Amino acid sequence: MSTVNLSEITKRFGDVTAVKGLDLLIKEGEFFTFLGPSGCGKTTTLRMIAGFYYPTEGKVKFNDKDMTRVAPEKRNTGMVFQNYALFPHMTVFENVAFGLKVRKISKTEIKKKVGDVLKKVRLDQYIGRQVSQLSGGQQQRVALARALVIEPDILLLDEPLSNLDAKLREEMRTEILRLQREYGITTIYVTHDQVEALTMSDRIAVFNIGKCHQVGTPTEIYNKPVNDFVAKFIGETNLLPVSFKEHKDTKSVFYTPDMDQSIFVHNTELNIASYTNEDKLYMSVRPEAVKIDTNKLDGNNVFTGSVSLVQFTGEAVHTYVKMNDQITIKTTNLNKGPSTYLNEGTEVNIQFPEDQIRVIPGEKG
Amino acid sequence: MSTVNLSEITKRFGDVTAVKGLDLLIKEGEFFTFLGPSGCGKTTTLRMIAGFYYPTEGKVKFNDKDMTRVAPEKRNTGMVFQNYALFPHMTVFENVAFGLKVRKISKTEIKKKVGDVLKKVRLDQYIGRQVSQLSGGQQQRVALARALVIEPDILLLDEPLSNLDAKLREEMRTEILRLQREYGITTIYVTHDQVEALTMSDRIAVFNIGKCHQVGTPTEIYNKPVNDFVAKFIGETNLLPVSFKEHKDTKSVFYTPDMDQSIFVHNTELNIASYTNEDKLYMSVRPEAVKIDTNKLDGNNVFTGSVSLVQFTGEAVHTYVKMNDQITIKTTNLNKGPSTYLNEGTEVNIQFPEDQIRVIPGEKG
Amino acid sequence: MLNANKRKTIILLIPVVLVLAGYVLYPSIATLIESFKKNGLFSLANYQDFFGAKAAANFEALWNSVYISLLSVFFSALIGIPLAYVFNRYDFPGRQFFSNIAIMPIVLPSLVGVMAFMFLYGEAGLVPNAIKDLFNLSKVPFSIGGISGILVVHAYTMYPYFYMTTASALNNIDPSLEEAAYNLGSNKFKVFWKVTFPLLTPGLVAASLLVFMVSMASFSAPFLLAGGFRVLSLQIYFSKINGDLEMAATQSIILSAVSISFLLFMRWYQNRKDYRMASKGIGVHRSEVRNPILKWIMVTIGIIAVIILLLPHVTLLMLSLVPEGAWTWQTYPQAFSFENYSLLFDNTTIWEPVRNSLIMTCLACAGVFIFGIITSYALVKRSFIGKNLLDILVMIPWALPATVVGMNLILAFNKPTPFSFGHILVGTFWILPLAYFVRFIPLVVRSTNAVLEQMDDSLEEAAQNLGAKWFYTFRRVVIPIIMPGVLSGTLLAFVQAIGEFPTSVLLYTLSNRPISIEIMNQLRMFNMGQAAAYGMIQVGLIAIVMYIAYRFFGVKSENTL
Amino acid sequence: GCMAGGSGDEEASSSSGEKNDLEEKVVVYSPHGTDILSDFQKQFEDEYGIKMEFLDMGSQEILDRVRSEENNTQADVWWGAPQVNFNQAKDEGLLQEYKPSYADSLDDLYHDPDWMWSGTSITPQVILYNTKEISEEEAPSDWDDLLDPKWKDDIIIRYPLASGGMRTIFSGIIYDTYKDSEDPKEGYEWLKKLDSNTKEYSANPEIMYNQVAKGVGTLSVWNMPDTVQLAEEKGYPFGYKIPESGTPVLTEGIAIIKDAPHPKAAEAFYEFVNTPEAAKLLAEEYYRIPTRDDIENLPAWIEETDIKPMDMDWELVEEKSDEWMDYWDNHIKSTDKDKSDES
Ligand SMILES: Nc1ncnc2c1ncn2[C@@H]1O[C@H](COP(=O)(O)OP(=O)(O)OP(=O)(O)O)[C@@H](O)[C@H]1O
Ligand SMILES: Nc1ncnc2c1ncn2[C@@H]1O[C@H](COP(=O)(O)OP(=O)(O)OP(=O)(O)O)[C@@H](O)[C@H]1O
Ligand SMILES: [Mg+2]
Ligand SMILES: [Mg+2]
Repeated sequence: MSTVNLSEITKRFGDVTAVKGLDLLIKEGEFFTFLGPSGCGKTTTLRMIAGFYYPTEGKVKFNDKDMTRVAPEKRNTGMVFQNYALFPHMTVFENVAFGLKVRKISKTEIKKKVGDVLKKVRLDQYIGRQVSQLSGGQQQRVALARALVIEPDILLLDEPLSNLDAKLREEMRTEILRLQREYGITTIYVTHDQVEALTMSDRIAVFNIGKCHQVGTPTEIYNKPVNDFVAKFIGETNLLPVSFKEHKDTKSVFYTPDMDQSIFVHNTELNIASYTNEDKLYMSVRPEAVKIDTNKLDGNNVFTGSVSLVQFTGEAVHTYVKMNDQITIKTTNLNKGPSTYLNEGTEVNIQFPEDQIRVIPGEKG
Repeated sequence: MSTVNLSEITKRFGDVTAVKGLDLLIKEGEFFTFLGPSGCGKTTTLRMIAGFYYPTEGKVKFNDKDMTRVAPEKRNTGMVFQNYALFPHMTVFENVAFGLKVRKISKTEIKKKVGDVLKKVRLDQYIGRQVSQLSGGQQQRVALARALVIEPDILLLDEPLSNLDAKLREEMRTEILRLQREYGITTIYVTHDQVEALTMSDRIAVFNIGKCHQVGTPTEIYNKPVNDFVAKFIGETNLLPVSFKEHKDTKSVFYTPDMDQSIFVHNTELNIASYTNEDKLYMSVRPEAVKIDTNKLDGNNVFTGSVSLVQFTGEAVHTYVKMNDQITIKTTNLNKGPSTYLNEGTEVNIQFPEDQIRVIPGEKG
Repeated sequence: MLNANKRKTIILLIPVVLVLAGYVLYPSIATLIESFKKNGLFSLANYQDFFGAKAAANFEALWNSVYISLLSVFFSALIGIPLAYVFNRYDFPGRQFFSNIAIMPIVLPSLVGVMAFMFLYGEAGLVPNAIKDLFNLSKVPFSIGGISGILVVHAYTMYPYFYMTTASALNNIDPSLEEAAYNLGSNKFKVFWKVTFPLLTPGLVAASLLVFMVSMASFSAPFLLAGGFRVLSLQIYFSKINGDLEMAATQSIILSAVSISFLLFMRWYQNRKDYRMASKGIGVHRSEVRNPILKWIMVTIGIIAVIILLLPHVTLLMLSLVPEGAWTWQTYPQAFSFENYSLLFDNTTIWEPVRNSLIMTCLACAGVFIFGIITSYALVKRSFIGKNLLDILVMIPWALPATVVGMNLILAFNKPTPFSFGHILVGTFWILPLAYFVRFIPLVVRSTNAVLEQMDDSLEEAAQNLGAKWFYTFRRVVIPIIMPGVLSGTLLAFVQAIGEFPTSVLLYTLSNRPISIEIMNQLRMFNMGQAAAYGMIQVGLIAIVMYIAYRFFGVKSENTL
Repeated sequence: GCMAGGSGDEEASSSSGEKNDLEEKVVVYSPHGTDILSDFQKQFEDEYGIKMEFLDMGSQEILDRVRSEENNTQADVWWGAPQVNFNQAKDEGLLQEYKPSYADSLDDLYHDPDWMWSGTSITPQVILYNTKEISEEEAPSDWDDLLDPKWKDDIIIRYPLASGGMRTIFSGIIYDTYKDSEDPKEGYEWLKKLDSNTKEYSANPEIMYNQVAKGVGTLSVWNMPDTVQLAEEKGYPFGYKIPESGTPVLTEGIAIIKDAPHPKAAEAFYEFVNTPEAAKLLAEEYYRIPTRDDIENLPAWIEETDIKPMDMDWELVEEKSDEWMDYWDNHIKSTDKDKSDES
């Protein structure tokens, strides 16, 4: 149980800057997620917290204690490495027991704990195997078990579930969350699975190329992105450049050159992000917010187009509607069976509900 | 461009049977996906197709040519390894160029092709780096580029996108699909991302512990699972044991002991899977099919319960409704903004639409 | 029907088996047969003698050999592993220089090397007497001799086996494994013992085997330092001197049997576990060290180590610079001059042995380089029946005392054979390069094995999958990755071959007399100074070659991680 | 008896061979060192006009090599080795009989009865002492003096199993009593006492020289020519005493190898190295005491010394020495001489 405080962290490898002036305060017992595109510095940041890299600049503190130059073994963090880093000369049991042995726990206790955690990651029958004889996902679970079993102060998980199937992943998520809540372990989680990030996290930090764009709760991040990068990166969205036209009652009116039409947006903090005059503006509307109908729709922000692609994703169906040569709008509906899927080429009306549009500035720098 | 024909393939490692009597015919130019839980034998099967393992029993044929014992380098398959298997002593360029050099392509051509494919995987600026200096996702993309650039007859992709963020993953998917269509490359894809599987595949095979349960198109698999394993494994579902009661007009009536109530189901092939008298029966209803309302609902299959958990996943919101001590039903709705989320504890009515229930037998063996 | 894999294995094995059969097995069988002869008749008499009449002495010798060898392994490891670890894992000023110095001990020519030790640490040696004079002691505080002397010399001259194999194996370890261990809370010590050390097993096994076998067969050190002490290698020598060739053969067979048992034990030990670093992706980075105290501790260790390591060389240099008579009864040398060198260089044929040694060594090294890689690959990455046997064959030239190997070659090739393409090899130029080749196969095979054991199979598979033929894969993927191991083995072979004495003395001819013979002759004429000067030429030569190797290959092999 | 003096018949033997019949070269194996060998090479080539090639190596190595080349003989002449080695070679049938023209001037002691080899020089064994530590008067003057307890830990000798000379001395001492009693026991007693005075057995000569010179020990037994050479040429502080009761005298010989590829040239060389001029040269420059009794004006250290050869039955000694050495090795040598407890 620790807070983790990164102040002005920069990390350079030769002339590559992997992390740039990062400031973060992760609270005690919080489940904190790093989200960001590949190569944006997530692993590097985790490694600085674990102590494998020293920041080129800046400080790492746990609970106000400067840890910047403390050796990794004195930090009591548990890490799942992106590449697993399982000990090839040990069996599954020995791998998982490693951290416990170091902590001088009695043999019987170790046996019990390892057995327990392996049951949790569904690997109890593999306890005596050499790790090289496991499948990818099995190896990943060993790595997870090894980090969980020591109940560390800080858990650092670098894409710990990326090679597991959805079912197992959900079970593992629940397990991690249970452990995390039970012992109040501060957890930092790196994932590329947005559903994972959004369902598990207390807070999320969204990174891009070494910089942190937004920190917030999942709903904040999803519903109130601060700029176009965050909006685009988290979930699907339809993003159109707009310019401000006027205020009208409780609404603001924006103009979208691509569709040559006015867009009405509720004038609330939820719908319009703060921006300055120099900023380029965009409107973002989530596919699931877009109303789509073959019949006529009432109200503002209604457009017509034709269905260009219907994509089936299981619980949902994505319908791509071509508005004109440049613009295709993506809409999402729940899967109500094959009979409800639209045919390609169908003329449809779509509507951007006024209260579900968000106007945001473009990413800076 | 080849068909791949696996007949009665079995693979044993000592006393572990990784694949058991597998029969599959993958058509020319098809995009075929293996889905299954961790450790079910997907990688093993791919490796037998690539020629790294020899099946203990059975035959591998490409286009009716027996390849069971042909050396890997004579098979012209391109594989993305689950653990990447990048050459650590080479740069990104050299890694990707490897397969081309082997094919004795001219230097300039190689340069061009490598440049192109690296642009496609968004790694053009990393062309001269040592692969050990790349992030996990970047490494994975190098592995992907290396397999794509040789335009093989058969592409074997073992979770090639698992370490990429959603945005990039989508771009890569499009890229793979484009290539696959353009050159008609028969592609076998292993993934744990169901959306990926469902959106990309021509056909999907669902595995469990060395056995194939169902082969079909994405909508078939999702909408018409043959048994409870497939229903559970693909997508979310609410699964309740039922027993057959009677036929009534175009409907069948089942009895669910857990809720002590009758369930009406359309008596169509879509709604009722084939089963035998010995089979245990289940009804499966997808969360997104379940109607949920605070107001009263008309029709059959209506129950009441109270909201126990609301989970936000971005585009969707999962609402868990507790029916009684044993049974909690999961429902999914599109995310229409925070105002639409139900509060925990709210009393709600839910309905299983008659035409969206599927009755299936339990998994055999 | 054979699958593609099996076919490749067979193709690979054919040259390996041919060479081993022709140049190792066939000559060794001569010794085996010899051991079963008594007065020209087949009998078990020699073995009856060994275990019966002469049992007391033989068993004493056997036991001494075994325990000295085990202790030599232990002490060599004790020096070699930490040194390799420090020099390869920490970045500190002068690291590169120190790590190059670290393998200097093998450069020391064996006979003059041991003499240098006597001059240094013997009862009349420089170091003990300097301490005595410095502190006004009545007696020298310590001196080497007997078993302690043997062990000191063994540890000093053999730790480079550990150093080299450990260094190349260390560079192949995925650093994230150690990081994972740190992360789980182990301290440096634990990480080393529980993770690094076990992962080095293939390398350590290789080094242990090499050291065990060399010390089993070691001759100069026990001979010079502990005259009357009974070890098996000396027993063989004395049997031979007394003309009892059959007994010598029997003793050689027993010695090899012990060495081979050790080999089998080590193989078993190693095969219990898996050392292939199969973790996902590639280890991304090198651990960083930024502790200034640690850094300077390292530098200090480095400097002290270098001084100790180079003292014998300095002594040798001193000996070569002392004119005749200036360092006989005197504790310290009285005068320095280049007299010895000028005497040497007056002789116009001085460079001939140097040239001979270089040519023959290069030939042999090229041979072991290629053959070693292929054999090691077959041994580690292919499965076939008779693997243990092949492994034993590979090690036999190392397990047998050098003289016996020489004798074997003589017996085998003093008549025309198919393996010598119908020629008599004894008495020709080619017999020596062949002898060096045979003798040093095990060095390359062992050190290559060590890194191959660590290589993840999927790299090769990836290359094949991309359409690369086996040979191309081998050349472009396998070899670059295992290069550090191969090179360290070849370098060891080179250094040893340049100074090889015991087989050379049996096989050299006028046209190919090597350096070591020249040194020996100077010694026999009591020209200690000129022998030392020749020794210095040898040291210099090796130093140059090592520098070149480092320049041209070292840089490349760094890239493998 | 004495080696020196004696009037020689001036029968020149140098050009006894008919030069024209000689093969193109002669190959010599010899442990005499490049100095001697180059010297003789030059003179021989000048005189006979054919090439002489030599391989310079230890006598044991020559034996090994001759043995291994039996099927494919390379060398013609083996010049220099103690008689033991020659006898061994003779027993294995490696040598060719040759009776030189100067046969008459050789005492029977100094050649093989079958003329398989003949002696060229002799090496008496002497007591060697460090002149820095021991004065000439103090130095032991006979074998028995070495047993005096005052020399405890002062004696450093070669390891007899590795040194032919040492072996001969030991055998000689045992033989001394054995010849009467037929029992080596008394000799063993003697060796046991010597062993208790011995500090160290050195494995090779260089180490022995070094240890004695530096005063680690002060006494040794060694052959006379080497001792003189070391003292006079290399500045070692060595003096020697010739044991009064007599000393074993080793014979260094020469032999023609069986199936020599150049037999005529070999014979020429055989003759050449033992002409009176050659013998004298060897004596003056290289401290070798000639076997021929017809050489005059030898250096003072030869002329003046009075050597009493021990009366030995070489055949018996050679036959028994293995057994005696074995006994010494197993029962007499104290194991602490290997210094295992020190460091
Ligand atoms: N070399 C081996 N020796 C023994 N068992 C093995 C070996 N390789 C794989 N297995 C076992 O075979 C089964 C199938 O492995 P495989 O790698 O094919 O699984 P997978 O479907 O790819 O799983 P994942 O999704 O986790 O990668 C697993 O239970 C695994 O433990
Ligand atoms: N040792 C290194 N030397 C040079 N550059 C490096 C090194 N390690 C990482 N980088 C670079 O730093 C950047 C950040 O890498 P990092 O591993 O932190 O990314 P990441 O966010 O974890 O990405 P991914 O999601 O793909 O794992 C990348 O562009 C990478 O290429
Ligand atoms: Mg990463
Ligand atoms: Mg797998």
